[in-house]
Amino acid sequence: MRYLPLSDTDRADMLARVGISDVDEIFVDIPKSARIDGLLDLPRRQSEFAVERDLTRMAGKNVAASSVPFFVGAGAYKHHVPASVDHLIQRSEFLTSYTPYQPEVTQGTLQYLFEFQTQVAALTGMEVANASMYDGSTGTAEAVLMAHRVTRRNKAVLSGGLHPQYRQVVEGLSALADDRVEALPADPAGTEDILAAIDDETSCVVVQSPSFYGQLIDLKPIAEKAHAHGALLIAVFTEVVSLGLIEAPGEQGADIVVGEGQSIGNGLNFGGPYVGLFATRQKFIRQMPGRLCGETVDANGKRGFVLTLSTREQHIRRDKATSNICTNSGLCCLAFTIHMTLLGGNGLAKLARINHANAVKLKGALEGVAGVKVLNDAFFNEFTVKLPKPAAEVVEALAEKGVLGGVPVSRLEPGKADLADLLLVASSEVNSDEDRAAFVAALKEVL
Amino acid sequence: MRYLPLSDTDRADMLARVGISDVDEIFVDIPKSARIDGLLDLPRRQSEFAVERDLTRMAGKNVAASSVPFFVGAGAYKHHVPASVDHLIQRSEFLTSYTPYQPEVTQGTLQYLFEFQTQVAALTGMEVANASMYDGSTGTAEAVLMAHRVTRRNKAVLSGGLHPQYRQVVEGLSALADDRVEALPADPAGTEDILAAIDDETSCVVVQSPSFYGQLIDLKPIAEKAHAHGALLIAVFTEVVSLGLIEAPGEQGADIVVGEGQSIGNGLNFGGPYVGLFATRQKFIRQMPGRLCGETVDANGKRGFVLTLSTREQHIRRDKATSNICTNSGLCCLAFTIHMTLLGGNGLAKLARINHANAVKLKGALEGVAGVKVLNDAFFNEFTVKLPKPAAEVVEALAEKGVLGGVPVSRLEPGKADLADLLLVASSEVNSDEDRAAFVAALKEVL
Amino acid sequence: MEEPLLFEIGRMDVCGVDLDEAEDFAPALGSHARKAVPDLPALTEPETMRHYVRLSSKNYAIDAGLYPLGSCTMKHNPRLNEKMARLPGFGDVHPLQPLSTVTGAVELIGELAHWLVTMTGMSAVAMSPKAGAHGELCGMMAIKAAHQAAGRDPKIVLVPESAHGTNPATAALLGYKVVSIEAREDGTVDPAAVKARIKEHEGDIAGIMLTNPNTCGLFERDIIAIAEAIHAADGYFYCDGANFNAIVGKARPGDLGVDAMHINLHKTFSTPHGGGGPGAGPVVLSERLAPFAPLPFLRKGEGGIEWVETDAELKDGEQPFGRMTAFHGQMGMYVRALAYMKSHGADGLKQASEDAVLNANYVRVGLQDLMSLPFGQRWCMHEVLFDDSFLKETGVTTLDFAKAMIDEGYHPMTMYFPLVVHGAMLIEPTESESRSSLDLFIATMRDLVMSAQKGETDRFKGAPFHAPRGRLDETRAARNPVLKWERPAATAVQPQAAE
Amino acid sequence: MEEPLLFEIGRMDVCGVDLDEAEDFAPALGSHARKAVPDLPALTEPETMRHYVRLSSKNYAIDAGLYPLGSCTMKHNPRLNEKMARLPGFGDVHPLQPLSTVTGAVELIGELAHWLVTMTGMSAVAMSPKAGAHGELCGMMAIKAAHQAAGRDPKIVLVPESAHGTNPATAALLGYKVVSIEAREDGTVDPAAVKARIKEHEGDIAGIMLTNPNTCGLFERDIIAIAEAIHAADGYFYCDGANFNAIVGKARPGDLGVDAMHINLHKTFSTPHGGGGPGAGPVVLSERLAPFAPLPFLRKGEGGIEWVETDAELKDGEQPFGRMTAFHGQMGMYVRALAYMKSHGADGLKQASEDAVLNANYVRVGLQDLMSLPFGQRWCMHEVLFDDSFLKETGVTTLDFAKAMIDEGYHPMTMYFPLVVHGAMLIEPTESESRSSLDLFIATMRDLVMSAQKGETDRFKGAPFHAPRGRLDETRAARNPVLKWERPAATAVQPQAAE
Repeated sequence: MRYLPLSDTDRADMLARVGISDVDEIFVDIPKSARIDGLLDLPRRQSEFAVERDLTRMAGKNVAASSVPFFVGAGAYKHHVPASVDHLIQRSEFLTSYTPYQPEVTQGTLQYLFEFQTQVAALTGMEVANASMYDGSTGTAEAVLMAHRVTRRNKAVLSGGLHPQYRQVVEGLSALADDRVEALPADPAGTEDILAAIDDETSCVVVQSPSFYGQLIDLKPIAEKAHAHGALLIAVFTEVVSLGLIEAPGEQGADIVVGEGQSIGNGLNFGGPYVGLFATRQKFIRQMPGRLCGETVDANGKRGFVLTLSTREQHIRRDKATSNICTNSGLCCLAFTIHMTLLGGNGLAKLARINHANAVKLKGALEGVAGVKVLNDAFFNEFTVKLPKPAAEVVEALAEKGVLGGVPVSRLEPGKADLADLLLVASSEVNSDEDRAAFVAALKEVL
Repeated sequence: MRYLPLSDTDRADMLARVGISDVDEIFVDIPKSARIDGLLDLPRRQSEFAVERDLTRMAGKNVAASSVPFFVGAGAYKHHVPASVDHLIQRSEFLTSYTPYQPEVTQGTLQYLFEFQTQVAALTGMEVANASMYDGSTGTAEAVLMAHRVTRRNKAVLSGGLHPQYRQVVEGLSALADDRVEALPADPAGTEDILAAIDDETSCVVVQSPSFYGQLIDLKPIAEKAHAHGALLIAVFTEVVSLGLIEAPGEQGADIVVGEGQSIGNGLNFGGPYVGLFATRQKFIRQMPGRLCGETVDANGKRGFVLTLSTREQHIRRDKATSNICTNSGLCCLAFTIHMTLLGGNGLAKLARINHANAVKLKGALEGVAGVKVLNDAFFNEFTVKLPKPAAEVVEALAEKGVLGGVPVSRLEPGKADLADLLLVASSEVNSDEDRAAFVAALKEVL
Repeated sequence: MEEPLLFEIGRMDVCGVDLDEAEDFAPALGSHARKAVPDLPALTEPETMRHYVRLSSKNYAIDAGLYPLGSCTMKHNPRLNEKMARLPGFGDVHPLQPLSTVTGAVELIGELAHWLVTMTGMSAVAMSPKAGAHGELCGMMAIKAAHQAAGRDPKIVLVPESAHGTNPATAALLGYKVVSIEAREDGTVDPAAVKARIKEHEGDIAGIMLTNPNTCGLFERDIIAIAEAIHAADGYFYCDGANFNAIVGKARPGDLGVDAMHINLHKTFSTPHGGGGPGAGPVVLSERLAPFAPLPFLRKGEGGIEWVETDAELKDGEQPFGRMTAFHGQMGMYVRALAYMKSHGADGLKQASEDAVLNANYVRVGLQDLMSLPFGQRWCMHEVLFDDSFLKETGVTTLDFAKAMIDEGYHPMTMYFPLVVHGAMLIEPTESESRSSLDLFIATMRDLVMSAQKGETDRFKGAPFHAPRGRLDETRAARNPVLKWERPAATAVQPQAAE
Repeated sequence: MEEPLLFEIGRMDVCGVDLDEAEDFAPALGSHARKAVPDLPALTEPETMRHYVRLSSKNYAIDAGLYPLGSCTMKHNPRLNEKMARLPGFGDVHPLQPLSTVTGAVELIGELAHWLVTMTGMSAVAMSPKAGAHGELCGMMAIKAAHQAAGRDPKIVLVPESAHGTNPATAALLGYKVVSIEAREDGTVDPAAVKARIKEHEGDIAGIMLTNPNTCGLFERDIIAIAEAIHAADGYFYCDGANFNAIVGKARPGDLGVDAMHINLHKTFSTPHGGGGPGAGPVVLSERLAPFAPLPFLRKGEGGIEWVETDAELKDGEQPFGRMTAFHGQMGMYVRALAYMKSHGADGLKQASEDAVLNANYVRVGLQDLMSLPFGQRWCMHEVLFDDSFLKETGVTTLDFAKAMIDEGYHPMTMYFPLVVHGAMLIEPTESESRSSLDLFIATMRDLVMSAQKGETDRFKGAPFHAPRGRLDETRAARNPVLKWERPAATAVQPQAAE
């Protein structure tokens, strides 16, 4: 087998060296009744060529985003990632390295984590960021738990503009952890009165901007009301590119900013792996979840980096840890950091402007289709349209015409009549005039 | 521009430092009449995304070998290359390194070249090999020139089984270098009497086995006759995998062995870059063309490697050099060496057996089609069939049915009536029973 | 060669990405436009390449050397898997595209799920957890949901002393009280101890979290009795599957009484560690826990595999406790893991486990005369645990010893874990190492031990001496945390106005 | 860390490739089967990865540092280009597939050809040459064919002293006699000298091979006069295009009287050097030489671009001198070069030349007070040439100085070339270097110069001291050539019989 360096001769010699003739003698502690002789129900080994052919066949059954006019968003976004990013993250020294617990031989990883933390803090307008969560949704759940620890309260208020699956992650964990959640109804146009839901029992208010429906939300009044009641504002985003163009949540008073970083450096990957960004105020760092990389010096006084404040973490603190997270999204951080390095602040702003411009063009194009109404007045690169018939049917019909035309809200919020006709459409720098024309033409046919 | 690190500020500062304000002042030596201000007839710069979209469009117009039943050979072969090979050759330290003229900082390149030379010598059964030529065809021309130097004669005899384009490369150079060539007529079945063409003016006999037409040739009697007349035998191959199964040319008396190494480690690439393998006897090394890597020691007595015998080469010897070659196929050597390392001698033998088995199966399958006759009695993974109509038409018709069914001999030997119905078909480990069935079915339809 | 932070060499007036200017348009940002661009310098592409290539040279990696990390299974990462994960049909597919356009993706997840449940002898698998600890959380959430569905609310989770830190941390997240179980003399858990704890907390036992093979590198020989005891107390058996690499094809957790176990695809099935992630931690579930698996899940329907994303699609008996994450989990890791499994096949996977275990015992036998085995000369599984008795009176600590390994070209072994032995050193070579690689490692370790015992403390105190950095001051980092780069005041630039 | 040869760690009983056994079949090898398998040990995949990753760490590379190599244009190699060359539609296409199945490949070659002739102001381009020297051969073959077609057979080729070695070697290959032309005091070729040589060999001048900008880093200011003189003597002007990077978008060889020029795609257009190759050397041709371009070539036909592969397809006036290589040349390099050109565009290519030239002059100005300029303080093009006068009486040679650069983290500059100055040091930074990179390089060089002048010879004699190897014994290598690994007699194994 190509991955196994021991030859049969090696095995025989090594068994002799350890004093036995049959490797099964080593497995003596497995109860006899439970021993098996291989996995008879599974196929035998295959050549690399055969595996490649088989997986390529499966991949061929999926429609790749780049191959069609593509307007699907709802928390994951199609962007162009420079080839240098994917090349660099595949370098052996990054790809096949372990968690940097031994800083003397992992300064490469540690320095890019420090750079990542700096970038995330700058983008979110916060003081500190950690070295990543799994993704935006689990990061949001961690943020809620952190708010509970900081406030010593356990009731979270969730905006109706929060991504429904993010909400479900928070709700599921809260239910089993005996915490409370008040989730507001779906809020496509961003008109909910979340201020009214904040009271003295509230530990945190969770607000997404741009919202799941694309609406830009003013966080300042929410932060003020939350702070007045001793609660924290958790600001969530699913499209990090938006931070190139809209005001940073940290500038608007957020206490924790958490979001999805996939758009920068990372592909769609059918949902994962992604990278959760997590930032907060300096004063809360000892309640933060996740790894933190910090600057220090080595025995010779040279600058170096280490994982720090690990007394928050499970491998030191065990059942008193701030989170159980261990493996995170290290390599996705690297992809994020490299892409962000190439862009810089000005490049990100320019990229964001192109995204926004294409979304504005798309809005204009779709508004030209009879029966289509755009629900959002302020948005970034995604918005919600109301169609004259169920959006799920429309999306299927568009797919048959070779256009991936967005996400029907009913896919994430099934069984809600008022949401059935809503379609979420996203646009980015990859969309051309031809893409938009194809979308409009197909939409006219299927409506 | 993303590849240019100077900003406008940098440029202004640097111009000031060198004492001017306009970069054009540096170009003062260009005659005024010939100065241009940019390349107005060419488009402006494009984003990475736009370039990728454009080239992907062009690539999409070509039919990739892996996507269809594929039987095209004639000097370039479709094999499976392990993913690790392509990963390793893309490592910055190999890909973006220069020719190893500074051995202290290029031991990585030099050691693999030494490994490459060892592998090539072992496969060909020769004493020494160089660190690559461009490809098999140009290597063959270099071998002829080398034979002229060794024998101080200038007449080459070319077998009718030599790849026609290899022949043309030799003929073209010989004509302009005032050397003589006697090329025998096309010899599909390997029945020519090449011995009769060898005389005391002959510097070398060039014989390909497996021949262009797939026929295996016994080199021993040719070597004997050549040596008896003071000539050299140059043995050529275009399919290096064959050396896993058939007797090495060196064992059969060849003086120079030259061939195409593409099959191991390298893709089809529409014809290039490939890698020329070149091996000979120890006694001829000072007449060899190309780079040689040799073992030595460093100042501390440690083993190390250097480019050696450079007094043969153009950068030292100038108009007295054995060849003008400089840049060669370094990275293709590396791909070859890594793939060959994974295979080892036993793996290569096994791979060769699979190739041969598939060719034998293909022969059986094609012989079942009415009017098709196989011309070769001994072959490796390729052979020639005679069809009942012009092969060029048949290949086009097969392509329309989604089968790439080989190379019509007339494509390389146009205008020869006796060759018009001949089709060259190749088979390798990538061909499945389904591929063969598709070929046969399509062939029956188009004949 | 030193490499500055990107911010120290980056500039605001260059860019490593070429973008066309957006044509003029009327923005629809309302009042939300930011006032200044983010204050982040950029590097052009050549500078970026050089910066990260240089940084990479400061890292240790599997591709460059042996990783003797116990409990972490740092094995060969085949590049085929990387190539497959990047096929546009996998890497460039959106999680919320119409299902009709991702049938191959669902097929792949279904096939991987089949391998996982077959290998483990379990009933179902929750695919979506993003890493091992996330899988633990998923498994414990299923257990809590099952108790709640039965109208119970037990509060105690038993955890052996030798457990990974994630185990108690996970239990605590769900409000459970963690009760520790000590190891018996041979390093394994005694069913009698389990029964005693159960008795102490009668009626309040939610379950046990047990690692098997355990973190001492030993197979829990009484695992079936332990499982029976837990089940008898209406508790569930959560197995930490971090060490599954030792027993694939040799035993199935389902036959041992396990109710839930996460599988680290980034350990056992070789998806790369990537400097800390991403991983993937699917959780296999017993028949009793299967109904509680979170959304989304796969169901065998009449027309083949069905993909269930929302509560609206549930059938009788399906009671998902919620959702672990947005979307469907770590597709990129699934592709890699399945490529790995198919490449090995059933025969190769079993052989890999046998080789991993043989390699560990070969290292044990090569070192046991010089180093100290806390539980005597017995068979270990895929990793071998030493304690620091052999360093007694040498003045060399486990930490010193581990850091001295760096100067010999090795990553240190896992140290001070598990907590059940003094100055633990846990070594897992994995099946990826050749015999000559092990021989060199053993020889190096023997040389280090003899050096320590000869009193050559200079080689150890303050080591490493030949790494990119000397020993780092972790106390300083924690006392005054510097967690990001700050632009030096003198060079502060006015952020440009955003257009 | 030392890394053995693969043969020293490989074994005959392992394999890094899994292959299915061929089913039983009746071989058709005649009497040609080999008796024993090739005696080549194998490594498994993890061992192979480690072997080559470790070897790679002993190499210097652009991605890790500046390459100040004159005449070699070691610039940034964008990874987009690598990605594009690997698209199945380019990388997995056979050169002899039906043309109807490769229309995109022909389109790409046609577009690249258009860029090349437009950039150079020439009439045609022969795409197939595999490298620069191969392009030189192609160009000189076209020249010889043109003479023959005119019934002439001149024997002399003029070559300046400063030429690359490939120039005289190429001319000699075709039986030409090389006549050298000395440089005048300012480092360029004097038209008077050319005319004098022409006069000496009246009627026998085949042409001149001139590098421009020349290898002293100077633009041949009298190039038009030289071209006119050659043309007046019925000769052709071959221009070595190795240094084209200095003038793209600033001047066109076609406007200078050039008849043929090869373009190193692996220099000017950034296809990677790859440790010595592969390159690509398309040759642009003037109207007079265009008819002699070798097969295959592109022709503008009525239905678009036509691809001409054989003599059978020729039209009137087309007289290809033959074929340079099997198939169509370096497609993989074409894809990379076109991606590079499209990325830069006309504006970016011009800017790149300007930056390359600016960078070289910045280095010149930064060093000229300490090092010695053989031709005075004048503008250089993309590279700057120093001689070793500044080392006089220091006891440090050019070689010592260059090797000491290695210890400072740099690849040595080109040394002892061109031959026209004593102890030449030729530095070409390229446009890929940032200002801060140049500043660091200049500072390092200044430090070295001052160190040499202060008599700190220990830093130079025997350098490098901090590289993977110390100075290597090249004499020993040449005296007793060891060109391959030999299995030590004691460990010789009987090769296995082939089945």
